[in-house]
Amino acid sequence: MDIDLDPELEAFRSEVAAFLDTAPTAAIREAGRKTTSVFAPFDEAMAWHKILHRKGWAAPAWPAEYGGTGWSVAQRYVFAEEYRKRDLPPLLPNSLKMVGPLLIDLGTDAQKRKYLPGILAGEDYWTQGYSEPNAGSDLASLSCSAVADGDDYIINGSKIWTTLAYRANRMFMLVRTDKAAKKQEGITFLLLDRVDYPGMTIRPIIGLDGFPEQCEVFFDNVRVPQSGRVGAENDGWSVAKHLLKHERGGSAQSPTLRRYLELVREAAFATPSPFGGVLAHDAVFQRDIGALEADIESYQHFEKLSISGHAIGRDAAFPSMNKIMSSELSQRVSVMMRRVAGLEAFSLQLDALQVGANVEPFGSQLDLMAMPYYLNSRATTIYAGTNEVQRDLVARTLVSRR
Amino acid sequence: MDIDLDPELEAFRSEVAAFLDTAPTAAIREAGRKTTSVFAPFDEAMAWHKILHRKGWAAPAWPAEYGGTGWSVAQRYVFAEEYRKRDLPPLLPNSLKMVGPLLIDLGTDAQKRKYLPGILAGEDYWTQGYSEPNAGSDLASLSCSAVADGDDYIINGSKIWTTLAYRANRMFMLVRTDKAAKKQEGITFLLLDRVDYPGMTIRPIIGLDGFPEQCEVFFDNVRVPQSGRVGAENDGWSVAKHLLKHERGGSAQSPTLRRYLELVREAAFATPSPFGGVLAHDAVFQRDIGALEADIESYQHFEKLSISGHAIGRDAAFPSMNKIMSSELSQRVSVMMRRVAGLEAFSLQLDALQVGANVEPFGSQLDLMAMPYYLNSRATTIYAGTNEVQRDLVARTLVSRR
Amino acid sequence: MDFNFTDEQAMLRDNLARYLQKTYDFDRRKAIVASGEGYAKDVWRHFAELGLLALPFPEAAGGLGGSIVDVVAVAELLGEYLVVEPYGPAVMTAANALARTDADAGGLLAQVIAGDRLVAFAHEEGKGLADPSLVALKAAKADAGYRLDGEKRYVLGGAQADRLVVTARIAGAPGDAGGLALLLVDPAQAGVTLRPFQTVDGRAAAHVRLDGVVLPADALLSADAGAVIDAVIRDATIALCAEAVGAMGALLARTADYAATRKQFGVPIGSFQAVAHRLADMKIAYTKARATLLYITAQAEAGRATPRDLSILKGQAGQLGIAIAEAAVQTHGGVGMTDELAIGHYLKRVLAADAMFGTSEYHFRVLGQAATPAKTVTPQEGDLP
Amino acid sequence: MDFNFTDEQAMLRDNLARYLQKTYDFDRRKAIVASGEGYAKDVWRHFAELGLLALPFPEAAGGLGGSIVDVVAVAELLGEYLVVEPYGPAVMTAANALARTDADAGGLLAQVIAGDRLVAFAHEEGKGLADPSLVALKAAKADAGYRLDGEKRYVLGGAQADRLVVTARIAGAPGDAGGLALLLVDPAQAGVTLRPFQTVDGRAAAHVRLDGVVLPADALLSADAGAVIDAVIRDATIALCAEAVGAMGALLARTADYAATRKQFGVPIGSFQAVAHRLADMKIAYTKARATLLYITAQAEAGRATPRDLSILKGQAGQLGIAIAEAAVQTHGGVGMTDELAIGHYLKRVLAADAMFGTSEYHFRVLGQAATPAKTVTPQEGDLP
Repeated sequence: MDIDLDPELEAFRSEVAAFLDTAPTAAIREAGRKTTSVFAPFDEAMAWHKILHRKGWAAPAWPAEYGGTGWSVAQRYVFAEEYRKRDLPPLLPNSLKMVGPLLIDLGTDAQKRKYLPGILAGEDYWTQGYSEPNAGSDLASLSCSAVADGDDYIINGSKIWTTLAYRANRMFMLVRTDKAAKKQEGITFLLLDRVDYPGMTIRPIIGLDGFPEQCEVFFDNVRVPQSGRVGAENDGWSVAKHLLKHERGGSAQSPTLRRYLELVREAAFATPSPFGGVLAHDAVFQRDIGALEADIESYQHFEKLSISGHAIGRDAAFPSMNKIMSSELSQRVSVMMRRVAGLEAFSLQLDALQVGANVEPFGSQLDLMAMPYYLNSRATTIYAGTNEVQRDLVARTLVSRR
Repeated sequence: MDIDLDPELEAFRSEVAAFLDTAPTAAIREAGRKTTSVFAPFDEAMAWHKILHRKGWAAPAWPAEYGGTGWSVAQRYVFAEEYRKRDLPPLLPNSLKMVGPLLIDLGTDAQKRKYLPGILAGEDYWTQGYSEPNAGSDLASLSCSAVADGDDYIINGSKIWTTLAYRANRMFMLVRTDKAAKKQEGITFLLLDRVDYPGMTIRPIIGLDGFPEQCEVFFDNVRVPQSGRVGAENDGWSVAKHLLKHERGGSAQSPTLRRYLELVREAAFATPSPFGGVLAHDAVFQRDIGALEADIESYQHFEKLSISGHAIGRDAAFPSMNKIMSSELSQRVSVMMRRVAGLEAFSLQLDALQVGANVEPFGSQLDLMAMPYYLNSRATTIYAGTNEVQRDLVARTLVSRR
Repeated sequence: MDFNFTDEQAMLRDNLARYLQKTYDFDRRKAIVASGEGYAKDVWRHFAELGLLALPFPEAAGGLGGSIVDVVAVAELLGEYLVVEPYGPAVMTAANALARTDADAGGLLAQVIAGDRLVAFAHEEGKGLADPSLVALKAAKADAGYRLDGEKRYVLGGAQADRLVVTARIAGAPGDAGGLALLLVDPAQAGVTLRPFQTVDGRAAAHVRLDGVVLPADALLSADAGAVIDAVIRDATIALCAEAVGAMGALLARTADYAATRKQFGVPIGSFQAVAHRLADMKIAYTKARATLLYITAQAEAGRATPRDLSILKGQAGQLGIAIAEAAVQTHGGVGMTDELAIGHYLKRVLAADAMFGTSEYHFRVLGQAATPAKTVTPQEGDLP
Repeated sequence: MDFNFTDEQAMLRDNLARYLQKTYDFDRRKAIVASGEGYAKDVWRHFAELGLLALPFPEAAGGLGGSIVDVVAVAELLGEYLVVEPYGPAVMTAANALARTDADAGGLLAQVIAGDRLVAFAHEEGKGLADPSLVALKAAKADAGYRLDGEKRYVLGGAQADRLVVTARIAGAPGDAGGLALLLVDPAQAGVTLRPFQTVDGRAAAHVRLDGVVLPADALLSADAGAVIDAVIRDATIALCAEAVGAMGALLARTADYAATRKQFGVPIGSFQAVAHRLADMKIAYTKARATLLYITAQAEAGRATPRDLSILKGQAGQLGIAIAEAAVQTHGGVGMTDELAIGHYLKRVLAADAMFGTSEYHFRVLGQAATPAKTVTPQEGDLP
């Protein structure tokens, strides 16, 4: 084992810090402070994406030949750390972390040429059309259908939990192309150039936090070109599964958790305890935040080991363990936020949470973000495969089930 | 709703208190203080049983005509409270709470005449032969067989978790009398007059706490009379299920939990905190014991409502909820004990735990009992139907499963 | 010992439940919340007609002389139907304070009971004021009356109220149990500034600044109000816990229904043991919370509820309520995360109930702060021979 | 960054694992525990031959100059095989203290390394001494040497040791970081009373009373031993956590095996989602604990492990270890409750590991006691426009 300090890495850290200190606009910084979801405020996230792209830093995880940075995993971790320290808004993940890498691996040359530049530059936002009202955890039972018609497909059905579809200009989706085949076998992966094809209707869904982050998309005889198909017809399930591999390694969510915990701790120094003094000096608060801090650090060690190439990152259960740990830690952090904010978390301040809103919040920044972050984070154990499904997958690496 | 204080009840309380203050011998009191299991030290528990029997108080839950006390449920609760306050050893449950009530309900007149007096008087101790090495949670898959032969059965097989079988003089058990029948349908309930029939071998099993509380009993062509059968041949499953109903209402386990919590709290006043002062004044200890205390009180309210005849006690899930709550609370109390005792819980003091042992313990009473109680209580979520099985049963009252 | 509702209480519950079932479905509630007023006049009027607004007050004051058990019988249903009308804030706290101080205040209590006027309780000062002795807002003697300076926060129904019942410190410093007063303030009065807002759980509330608000002598409801404030908070806490328990019952029923009907992988999701066990835990939690509510309310009716009992009830209602609600959201999956389903609104309601009058964290710790036990601690000679 | 064992470390692990697999099955361990001696001479001799007893010490002192990573590579296996021999107490604490004070003491360290003599560390004073500054045992100047009065508890291997390395207070009061000394005591000396006992996890231990024990001047190993004690406890803590992580790995593997083979209701119990999810949680807990062990050990090797890192490691090893072990017992059901199966002995081992050098409760709280953050706390103007 060896993790000597690397002077080159520290030089890199300085370069990153210098850029991140100066490049973001005031609105982008504000959006970062008002991010209470995995999805940052749309306009500022896209504006920041474009700025990072101009610097060449929009897609550190991409291969260099497609516009990636060519950084080592350690450099990527340093970048993530410096990024979070400054409360900058995360770039929207659907394009950069999902459809982009998928196209790099499985897209045709024509698809790559057509779509990758817009993804990399932050010109396009892709919404994800996987789930359906009756196909959630049991995704393979999806029924939204595409019937071939000449060079096109005709799509009928609906998709739900299509994040920010009403702000998207493109969509990737799974459709059923063979109703006779077994569940997973009749599914096809499609790219849609537009979300305003005739027959498409988008309905935003208000979430518990009061924001229309999710949407439902209805398809009524929507005609789309077959050229948007990734992989073979009826082979969409393996295409979708391929996406999973991009969740392995290279991710760095612990800096966000650590930063949020730091915000909680800072706020606790300004929060009175009903037992006297400030909350930060209260023994119960200290024990509870200490326990959470230790668990976040363990998660960070887990991430860093996987980034370093240690076998822990190649465990078949890695993606599921990663998802379980990060989602449950973010919920625990959100509970600590709510606890520190106390009753002050209970004023609905949707206006004040808008970037650029000229509305004075009722309390501190933590008071403002605690409740929407807490509520939004309830979804982390549900989306992208519920944690129940993830635990099934982890257990399968230990005991095979019936 | 009405729970006015009842002066008669308070007079009864005084009567109980006076007796419990004077009747137990020093050894019985010592056994109470050294009880670290549901099963108190055998000799003293049986001696105490006989004393209570002479007073007429051995079986408060039994119908008066069979030797019960004729007390109201409220009186029984008061009795339990006063009993626990004095750290007296509980009577062994197998005879009084299991086979006795079963015989009262389902035994023949001959069986009642033959067995009930010895049970009531504390002359007999009955061990329970249900589980087998391959039939635990899945009890109905038991295979220990009894084949009719004249007026007898010939038993072959083995039973495990037969509590204190090596101290017992009688045994009740489930045997398979029809191998062809469906699982539950070929089972018979038998009473054995002796545990030293030719062909019976008893092997004590040392538990995690170091004590031989459990046993395994082997049957090699053991001939027992058919007159010991309760109910019809092959109807033993419904006989065994009938026992469950005696777990409903009338039980009073919260006084024990409350008393143990009190012991923890008292010890905390004599235990230094590494953060200064005594543990009882430590904020973290206070929060944690407060949370546990509140949950024990809720369990007490649940018990008292059921005793009062409230509908909560008639819920189909009542026995399972009762078992889950009491077992998990006793584990939580045991963890608090261990926490207060700290490192001092880690000396093995089997000698000092013997009643009448002239061995000075290394530390306080709590230091002495914390670890064996903690270890023994790990079994509470396993025996009498694991808590997983109990949760299945609770859920079935909400949603029917496949 | 009898913990069942009386026939009269059962009838009152039936009447209220029938009304709410007919009139107060989730869409109606949404509309009331969207109005920003925090209540619907017709609903409030009907509550008055049912006698709910008169329920807890002495007959001499125009009330029905109901007990705390009567209140719980009602409040459970208010929780079950997610009623946003300020029954707790207006009736159980503000009007309760009026009744307990015997203040006529121009017949204000009678008007509240009739449903003609609303009152609000201005007590909270930020971050969840668990202990009334911490009240800091100053009431100074001024001329013939008093002068108020300070801020009250999270005044539920504050912007809708005709009068505010304000807790203030007339002597001593925050932390002193004595020196507390109750005063009646007209929100239209000079020096009173309201910042109305909506709470996360759909209630109308306001932060209230009081800057040099000069009150006449008769605005003083009580100059030694510690005991009254304690009693009001006790009653309001029990009612709030009853609402929370009602919400828990609804969450359990709705989630069990959903698990029985929602299919994934070809079977109801309740067939999965992970879901089934979560439901079992929800039922256990609900059963505990309701047992504690009924038991301690009966104690309160008999005049025997101690501060310890109140801490047990409030702590358990808060912790078990949040556990049930979070489990309900998880079991519902995606739809549980939407504003369109009631589930998330129940979650917000139990969170808010926990945050008022001291969280479960607070009350558990108070419970843990027991005095030295009477029994001597060191083992006696011969204890362990 | 590389967190893998080197080829040399892997070879050492292979050798040790082969030996333990062949020689140290559960029955052998039972026999060693039953002997009451707390160790088997042949096992200890073999450890000496493998170089384990020399591993962490400088070559100048006859050691192998191994790093803390080498120690972890070994200690994980000791935990996996439930080895009761006092590697931690004798080598990582007592002998480590000798090595760090450069005390020759008549060639004692060399004899320990050779496996010819045993030493024990007498430090604990009851209830789990998390913070060395709390040491109270007094070492007073007397004649040409020192006089010891007080008690040491839970001295692991104390009754087997040829010499005790004793922490004592030479100045100041409990709570002072300074004033700590290390002294060498012959247990046969007048005034030393040993009460030997066995620990719950099968180790030989003793409580040691020191009543007016007069020592010559050369018994003093260090008169300013704070830094040495801290370093010794740091090393011993890491080794102990490695043992705990090794035990966790064994618990996970054995429980997964059991769940895959034990049938109830006609299927392996691992088919039940409740069991499967518990196994998943065990794996997650083990993965976290091991990642933290490897990461922080690497930091320690690089000289960068902070007290905060140690608290994270000790806290996580304790909490996650107990969680895994309790889950393992529950999954095994009845047989998990017996002395006959290794499962319960692993539980006792991780419990004991948690109790030494500060429990997880203690360390989590220490972690929470962070100083005021450098960044200013109050929101700045313009932060939220």
